[in-house]
Amino acid sequence: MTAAVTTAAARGEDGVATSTRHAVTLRGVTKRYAGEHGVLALDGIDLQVHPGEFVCLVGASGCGKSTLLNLVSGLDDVSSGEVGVDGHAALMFQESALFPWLSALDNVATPLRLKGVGRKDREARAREYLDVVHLGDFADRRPHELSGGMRQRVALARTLATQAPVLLMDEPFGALDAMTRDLLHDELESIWRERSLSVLFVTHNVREAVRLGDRVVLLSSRPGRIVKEYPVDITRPRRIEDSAVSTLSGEITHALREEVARHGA
Amino acid sequence: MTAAVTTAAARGEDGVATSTRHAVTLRGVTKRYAGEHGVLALDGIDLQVHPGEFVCLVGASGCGKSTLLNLVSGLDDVSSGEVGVDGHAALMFQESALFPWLSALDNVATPLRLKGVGRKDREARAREYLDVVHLGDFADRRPHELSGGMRQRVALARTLATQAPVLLMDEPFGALDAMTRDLLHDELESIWRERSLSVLFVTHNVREAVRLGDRVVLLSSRPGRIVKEYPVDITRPRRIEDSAVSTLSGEITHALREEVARHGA
Amino acid sequence: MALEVTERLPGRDNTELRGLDALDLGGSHQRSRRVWQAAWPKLAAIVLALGAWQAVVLSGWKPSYLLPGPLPVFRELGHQVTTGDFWKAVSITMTRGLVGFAIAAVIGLVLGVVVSRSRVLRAAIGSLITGLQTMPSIAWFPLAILLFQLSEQAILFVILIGAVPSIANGVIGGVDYVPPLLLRAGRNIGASGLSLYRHVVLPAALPSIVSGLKQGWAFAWRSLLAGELLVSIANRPSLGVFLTQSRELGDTTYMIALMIAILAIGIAVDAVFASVDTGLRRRRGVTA
Amino acid sequence: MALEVTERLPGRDNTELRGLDALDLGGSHQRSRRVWQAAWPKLAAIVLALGAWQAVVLSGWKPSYLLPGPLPVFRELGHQVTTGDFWKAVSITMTRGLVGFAIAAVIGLVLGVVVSRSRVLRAAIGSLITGLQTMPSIAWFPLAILLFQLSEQAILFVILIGAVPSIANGVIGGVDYVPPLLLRAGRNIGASGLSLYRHVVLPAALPSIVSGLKQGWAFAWRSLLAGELLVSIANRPSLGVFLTQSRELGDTTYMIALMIAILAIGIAVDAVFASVDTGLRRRRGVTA
Amino acid sequence: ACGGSSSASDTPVASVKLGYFPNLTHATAIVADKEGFFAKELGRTKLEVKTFNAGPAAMEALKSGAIDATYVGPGPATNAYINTGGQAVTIVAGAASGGASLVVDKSIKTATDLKGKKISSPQLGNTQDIALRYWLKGQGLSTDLQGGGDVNIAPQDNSQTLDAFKQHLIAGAWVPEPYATRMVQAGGKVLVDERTLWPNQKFATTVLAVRTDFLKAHPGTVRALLAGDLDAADFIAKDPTKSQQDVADVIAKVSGKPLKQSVITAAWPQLTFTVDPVASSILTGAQNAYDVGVLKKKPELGTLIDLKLLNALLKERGKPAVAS
Ligand SMILES: Nc1ncnc2c1ncn2[C@@H]1O[C@H](COP(=O)(O)OP(=O)(O)OP(=O)(O)O)[C@@H](O)[C@H]1O
Ligand SMILES: Nc1ncnc2c1ncn2[C@@H]1O[C@H](COP(=O)(O)OP(=O)(O)OP(=O)(O)O)[C@@H](O)[C@H]1O
Ligand SMILES: [Mg+2]
Ligand SMILES: [Mg+2]
Repeated sequence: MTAAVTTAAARGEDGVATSTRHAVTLRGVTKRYAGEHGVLALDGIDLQVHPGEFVCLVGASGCGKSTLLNLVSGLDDVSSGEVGVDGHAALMFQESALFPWLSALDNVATPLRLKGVGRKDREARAREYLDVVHLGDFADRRPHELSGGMRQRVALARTLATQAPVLLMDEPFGALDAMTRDLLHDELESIWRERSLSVLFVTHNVREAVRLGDRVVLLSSRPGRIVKEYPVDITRPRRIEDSAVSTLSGEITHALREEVARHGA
Repeated sequence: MTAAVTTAAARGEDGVATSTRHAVTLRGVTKRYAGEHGVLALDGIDLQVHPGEFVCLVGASGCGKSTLLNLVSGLDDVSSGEVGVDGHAALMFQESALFPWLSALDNVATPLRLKGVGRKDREARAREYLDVVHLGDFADRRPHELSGGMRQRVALARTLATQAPVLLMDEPFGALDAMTRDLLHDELESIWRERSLSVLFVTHNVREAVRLGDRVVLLSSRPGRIVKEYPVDITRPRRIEDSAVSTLSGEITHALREEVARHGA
Repeated sequence: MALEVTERLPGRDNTELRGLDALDLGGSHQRSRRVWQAAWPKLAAIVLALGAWQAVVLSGWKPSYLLPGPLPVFRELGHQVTTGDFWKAVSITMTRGLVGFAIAAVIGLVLGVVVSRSRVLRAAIGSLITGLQTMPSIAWFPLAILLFQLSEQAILFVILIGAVPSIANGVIGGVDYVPPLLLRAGRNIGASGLSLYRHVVLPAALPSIVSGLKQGWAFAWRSLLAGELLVSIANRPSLGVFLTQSRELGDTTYMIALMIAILAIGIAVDAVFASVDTGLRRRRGVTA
Repeated sequence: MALEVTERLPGRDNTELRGLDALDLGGSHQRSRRVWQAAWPKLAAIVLALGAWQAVVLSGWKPSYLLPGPLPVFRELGHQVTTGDFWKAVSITMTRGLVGFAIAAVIGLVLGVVVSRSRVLRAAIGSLITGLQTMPSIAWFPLAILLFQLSEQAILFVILIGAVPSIANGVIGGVDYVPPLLLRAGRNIGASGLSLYRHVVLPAALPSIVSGLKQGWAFAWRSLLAGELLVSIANRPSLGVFLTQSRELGDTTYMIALMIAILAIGIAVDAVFASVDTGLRRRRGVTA
Repeated sequence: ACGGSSSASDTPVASVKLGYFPNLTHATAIVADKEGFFAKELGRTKLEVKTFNAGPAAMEALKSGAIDATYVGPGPATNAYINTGGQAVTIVAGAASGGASLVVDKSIKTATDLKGKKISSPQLGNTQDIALRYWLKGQGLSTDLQGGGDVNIAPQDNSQTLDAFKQHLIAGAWVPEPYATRMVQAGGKVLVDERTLWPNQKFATTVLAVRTDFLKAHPGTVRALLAGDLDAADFIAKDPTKSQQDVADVIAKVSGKPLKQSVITAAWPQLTFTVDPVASSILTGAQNAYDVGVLKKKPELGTLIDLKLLNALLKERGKPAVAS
């Protein structure tokens, strides 16, 4: 939506060989927030997400993960550097960001409505998405009548309903219990497969990152910089309790712990 | 604050032997929400929190945990049954619920201000609480300039600043990375010790529950009922990676999984 | 008192209703109880006001030709409501008011949306809108006559110039306070330009728009009653003309009777806005 | 155009400033640029309006005694601003307006708080407030004279009765839409009764209160100009009196000059409200 | 070509828009309208009536072309003539004379008793306001436009004046009928009957003002209006009871409420319904306005009054001409 994004997207369409085209590209991205507290939130980020890749982003609280997703989504502008996205990137916000005046179903149906899908069709499809997040029975509820975890799941369903080729997810399962989370990991993985989505996934749960990601990227705090990238070579289907998942997440957790120790939480 | 609460609290002060007095008492508590979707959220809950006890509440998404805390805090009224609290119960909400017009410091200082603490004094103390949650450097920021996890920590600091003898915490660390969370576990545990607080703590992280709680209470979904209580007999200080913690949380997770399987997420 | 008031905090407003709902009372019984709960304070207020008025009159503070008591006033009102001319006047004035308000609403909404969307337009005419609003109706009369001669349009013009800025300001104010998160969410799920307005900005701003419309109605109605003096067209009696004439005739009883009629209309219209507003808040969960 | 407008969405308003900030430009340069950015659309709008006006006059559509051109009007205005009486009138009217508004603000705020806190009071007099607002100022004149004779108080009364309901409505509306979560949070950390209002409800409702005050100002100013016709006090010239006199003498040029002066005051006052509002929004992060 | 004005040479207009006030001083217009004199004289030209409450609004309407002719006080007509540079308005006939008095509190015996008192007039610069100022000046009492001087003049709405007088907030007022009568009924006494100040006790209270370009384009139509005016004046002289009834009906129709019959009956004799606009009183009034400082420039009223049509008509009917 910003100039930089559009250019990059256009360039993709201009016929550069698909094999070298990235779903998401960040080149030397720096973000400084305005205002008295002009924080340098991100500093010199270089990151690519390949088409169909599932990249997880971990880092301490306040290190700039949400900022990064906002930049990629085009909702915020970079201070310097370049952001490119191939197609529309749907962002699932850290807060649920549901429309309080619409029922759960209508919230999920809104992206379809914006695409011009007819009433019957979009309601049927919105119902399917609600079923994916196990909220089929709650279609008529308004956001304020849902629990925190339920709202988060409705927001997930709404994000899926955009049918964007790129998903940006900001701690989408943060408010869910372990079981529901496991179920949704499976659902998300299968949708990712079916639609060959490219995903940039922020989480504070390192196990979750290893469970889902093709690659885990570790960010440092103040300013946010990429410390290290961990390819996850564990064959799918994985389970969060798998020992291979445990081992790798132990390693990443250790690195993260050092980061936090270095900068303070 | 509700009639039931006041009566119970008054009864405590009336001189019933302290040993039999509970910090929090729920007797046959049922909650049905009004409106078209009149949900039975809680059904016949009997639960006591002893003075100085740390009780963790786990359960699937939407099972009624937040509802239970709301009832105990007196912000909502029970449909039937009785709730008693000995003294003021400070509730930390699932959403951060900070005042957007105040800086982080002023947010934390507000409970002190409401108690009539003078400006200098309350600011010094608010600063201490911000240090506890590792946000000493962010005192002047407004909520919208903070990251999700930071906001949650400010809310925690504000709750602590109420100096209430009873803490009700609704997924207080849900938006935090594992490291920050570990740090705050330690901080919370030491404050709990020092002040001999009574805590009712909702989390979807079973390990966290076992790490912190004297007792873990498992709730079922629709309607929310107490399925089982697990006393945690692991000596403190505990670490979240301890194998004893793992073993017990494995057991509870298993039970929870069965619950979720029985009802759907 | 203090305690009672505390329990009536906006945040708790519905607690009692909820309690009732939970008891699963029969719907109709419940409804009549609700109506009664809404009605009795109004009735009590009216009775109190009339009582105070009668007391002042009985005290003999002012002669009755200056301050007539409720009885003669209501007798007069009772007499008026039996005359055809009164109802004709009410219906002509109401029709003008509603038509004017409807047009003002459309223009005000469009203007508000356009101005709120463009920073240049906002800087250019944002203040002008409020500036216009502070201009008294009387200043517009000559211009109205100049542009529209002595026609219904002249009255309409005066109504519009009074009500449009208020409604536009409501829209602008509401749009300014749409939570940024919802805007971002809307844009991200594919809304932009008009569709962002249609699906996010306007629904989110609706409460403020409704209150702008309410203020707009007040301005429209006041301007209308003033504007009706501007043009009295043969065989078109109207409340505005009656009101001024009653003043000129020095018939205080008649004038107060008319004021009560106008007040009643104002309250009836407010009830419409209030019920829209309550509906909005209930749907959004802004009552717990 | 469409594209440009999309980029000006409220949600993006500050993007450009942010970009500037990021470049770390010198503060003063930046400030003057900001001032210019706010000023040029206003200037352009004024130039356009004057041009259109002059064009209509040149077209000879209406004789100049009905629609004088900008030149004679500004010459007249230029003449007026050199007279002592004009400034005396402006200062008398402004003083009345500000005093009236200040009192209306206090009463309106208190009334709004009281009514919004009590369900009984709200049911009893909530609608009455809006009802009163729809009563035209003219209807209050006899009562004002009855109560306050021909004095400054009579004018004040008419101002108050116009502005108070608007301000009270702003408070009530704002209180109604305070996010329930914040109310609950406030109560839980120990606020109740008045302190809940002081520390949670009023700050949360502030944007709506400010917009109520803005509307209240419009009502106050209009009622004032109407009220000044009611009572002309010896040796107290006022804009309201001038405006009616200009109309009664049929001196269109003078009247338009006065209207421009009144409009300028209205715009200046609006600028104050606008800057308060912008400050509020910036503090709360309602601009990104 | 049309009806009673067959001698007119111009083409008849489809309709003529005429204004008047639902007021005692406009009885001629009301009677002519109610009794069908206008309709009879106008023939095929349709009459559209608009009612006004005050002179300024009527003059705005006349100047802007919203109406073609209106009954109005000489003050507003003179003002309109002056501030349009003599282009817009012409007075073609009178309708009423007399009917204005200074009514004061019973405690006031002479002019000197008024010193330091507050006296009202209908509006700054209107006929009665000027009469009041001029008379006070003649009594050696000063006034100014800001309400200062020996006597405080507070212009305000007549109805408000009445209220204020009843509450003893003002010592008196110079007002037209029926307010003078109503003030007397409220306990006042007449200190000055304005008629006593004018030669032959005659001065213009209501005149018929026509848009000048309408007069030029459609003299026949104006002539028909004048004829209606004459018919009405005759009718009023012949049948005052019916005339009073007509006035009461129109006031009731417009206001939703009749004016008390007793007020009408009491005020009626104070007025003379005549087609003579008493041109000299209009010119003198303007001069007086200049003398008391209400008019900034010396008034030039060259073509304000044009009685050619009226006098032709009077001659046709064998009546004496009026002076211009
Ligand atoms: N609007 C803003 N204005 C100023 N500073 C901001 C703003 N938004 C975020 N920040 C700052 O930028 C930094 C990064 O914030 P961000 O929200 O990206 O963190 P995060 O990695 O998502 O953290 P969390 O895991 O807690 O959600 C933080 O220091 C935060 O205080
Ligand atoms: N205001 C309300 N009106 C109607 N139903 C509600 C309301 N609030 C909550 N509920 C329902 O009550 C049930 C319990 O909600 P609650 O918020 O207590 O769940 P929870 O255990 O906190 O879930 P989570 O872990 O997702 O936060 C849910 O089914 C929810 O839909
Ligand atoms: Mg974040
Ligand atoms: Mg919850």
